[in-house]
Amino acid sequence: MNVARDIITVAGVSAGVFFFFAGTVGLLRFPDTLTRLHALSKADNLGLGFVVLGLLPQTGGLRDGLKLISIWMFVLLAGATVSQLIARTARQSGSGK
Amino acid sequence: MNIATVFEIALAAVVLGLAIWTIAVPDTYSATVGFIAYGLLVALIWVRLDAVDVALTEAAIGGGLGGVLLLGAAARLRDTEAMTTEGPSLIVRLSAAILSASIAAALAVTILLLPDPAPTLAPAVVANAGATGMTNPVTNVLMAFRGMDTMLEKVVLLLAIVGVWSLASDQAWGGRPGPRHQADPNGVLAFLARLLPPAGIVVGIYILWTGADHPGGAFQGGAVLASMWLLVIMAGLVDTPPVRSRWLRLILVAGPGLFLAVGLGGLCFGSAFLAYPVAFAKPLILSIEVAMLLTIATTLGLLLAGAPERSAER
Amino acid sequence: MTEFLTAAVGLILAMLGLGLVSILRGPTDADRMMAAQLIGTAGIAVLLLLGTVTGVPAAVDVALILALLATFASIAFVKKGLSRLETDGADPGEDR
Amino acid sequence: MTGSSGDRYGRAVVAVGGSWRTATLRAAFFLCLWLVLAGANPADIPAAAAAIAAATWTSLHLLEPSRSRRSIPAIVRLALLFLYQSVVAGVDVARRALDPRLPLRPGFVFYPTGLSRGVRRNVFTTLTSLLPGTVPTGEENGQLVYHCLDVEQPVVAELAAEEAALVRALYND
Repeated sequence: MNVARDIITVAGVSAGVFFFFAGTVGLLRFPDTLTRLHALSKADNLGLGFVVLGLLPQTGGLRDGLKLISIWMFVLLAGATVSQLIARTARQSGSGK
Repeated sequence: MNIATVFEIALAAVVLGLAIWTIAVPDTYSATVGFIAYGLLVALIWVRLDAVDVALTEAAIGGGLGGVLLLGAAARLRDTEAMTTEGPSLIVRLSAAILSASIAAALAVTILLLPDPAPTLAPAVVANAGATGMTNPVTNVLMAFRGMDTMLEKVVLLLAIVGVWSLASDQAWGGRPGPRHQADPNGVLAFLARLLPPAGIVVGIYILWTGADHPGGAFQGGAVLASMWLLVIMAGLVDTPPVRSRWLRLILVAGPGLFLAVGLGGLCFGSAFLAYPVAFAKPLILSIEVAMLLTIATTLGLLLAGAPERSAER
Repeated sequence: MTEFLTAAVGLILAMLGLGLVSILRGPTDADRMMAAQLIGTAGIAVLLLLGTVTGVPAAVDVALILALLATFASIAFVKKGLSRLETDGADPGEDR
Repeated sequence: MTGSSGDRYGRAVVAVGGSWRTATLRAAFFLCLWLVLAGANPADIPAAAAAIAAATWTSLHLLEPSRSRRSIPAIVRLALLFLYQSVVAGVDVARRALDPRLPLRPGFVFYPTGLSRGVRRNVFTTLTSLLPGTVPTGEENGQLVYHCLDVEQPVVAELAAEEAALVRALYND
């Protein structure tokens, strides 16, 4: 049982680290502001989601798990709206072309 | 070398690198962004040091409200910076560098000279936790063992808001602080400002309430509420209240006022100023904290909103 | 397990540092606005892992505050400070 | 807070009187949030009540209740769809970032939406910002402007499908 939990944790957190890695590579390689915004908002949100998924088996109970998930939800809502605001700023300043 | 040590070195390197970048970058806006990022990251260091109360405060003030205050200042400065071409002179730069370096050196020397183990009152705090019925040692220190200091800190906040208000011109006195924010009521910012604050209120009150037994408390909770209030103001959904409002002023003095009243009660009926009767210690402290939450949230929000600029009529 | 999670924290932190370098370098303000968002995701991941590694459950509360306030900081970046609001206008292209 | 209280109270009364159901639903949501944060503890009742009351009151002020019918199965399907889409989006960005040839054909795509301006359109743009390869960047001439990583993907068709799913779930009136 413990082994199964640890396998989920290792798999989830590794996937999370991979997506953070991919997001950072995107930030470094993508050519302009708006494409970099794609890298940040998509890959990092998913990375955090996988880290949360991986930590779920290590939490004390159902409530702690739900708390982690609700934090991810907050980040998703914030990321989705804030990235629109940044995108609009970038498009209006003309750097996205 | 232990893997935890590697992580600590990485954390220190990131934070130090960011700090140096913030000092070195010439543009004020960039420096402010760097400083806010720095504040958010320092919270990680405090968690690593097991000082979660401090981490909460650092995230709330250093990362959130303090940064926004600096951004406002940077935005004002940017207009003037465009006109003045020359920066500070070499002598000013050199003396600032020498001053900062000597302060850093003095701090480093002090820490290195501390005896091992460092002198601490922590065991005494833990041993007396039963006196208030609350198990968070930080709350015990703030509200009971060093209650006088905390009360005076809140009075300082009150003085700060009086100071900010006194910058108002005579015509604007009693009016609404700050500019009226214009934003599209159907835009994304307004959308977020409609969804997030109610959840933020639940989180803020939770942070206050959990402060009795776990890290948290009125200051951190108040900072969360203040940022939610400012979010709604920035989205143009509500206006700042006119400072002549009686309700507003009542809320501003509620926290320190109740603290002082309880303190005087201790002087009259108990043994000393701010001596809580043991049976009522927890409810009394909690009611002070609730009043404090309102006062801190309102004060921080108004401090960021600035001096009254417009008359109360629209 | 602790070793693995600590290594993961270190890696994410390194990614966070590299990402910050790339974002803060610019060239435009819009790039720098992403800083709070980057910390809002990677920093929270670090905090949650750290809370599990060191056994500090309250680290989750810090993550919660960070989630709310990183948003707030991002919005302040977009609005570029309270005082500039009227001149900047929130979104001139959108409604009229 | 106080200066404009007259009209705001008036609006709140209308909103609350018009839909007790919305108020109850939102209060239930905030109760769930509190329980997740603090746990179920009888000693917490005063704080929880204050938090829920304040949050519900604020929420009714800021966001007026919607009158359209919601369908629970369609909402669940929408949530699963977007969860799946956000995974695909992350994988898509990762693939492009790590590919040595950097396969990007960035550009703007205009999407004419049938949703009314305001909350509905905001919900739509927020959800679609999780879609693979698209970030909404505002509006121009009544059309939504999306920035795409690859303009050769069938972006407009995908957006239309998402809009249909959203209308089925939330705005079926």
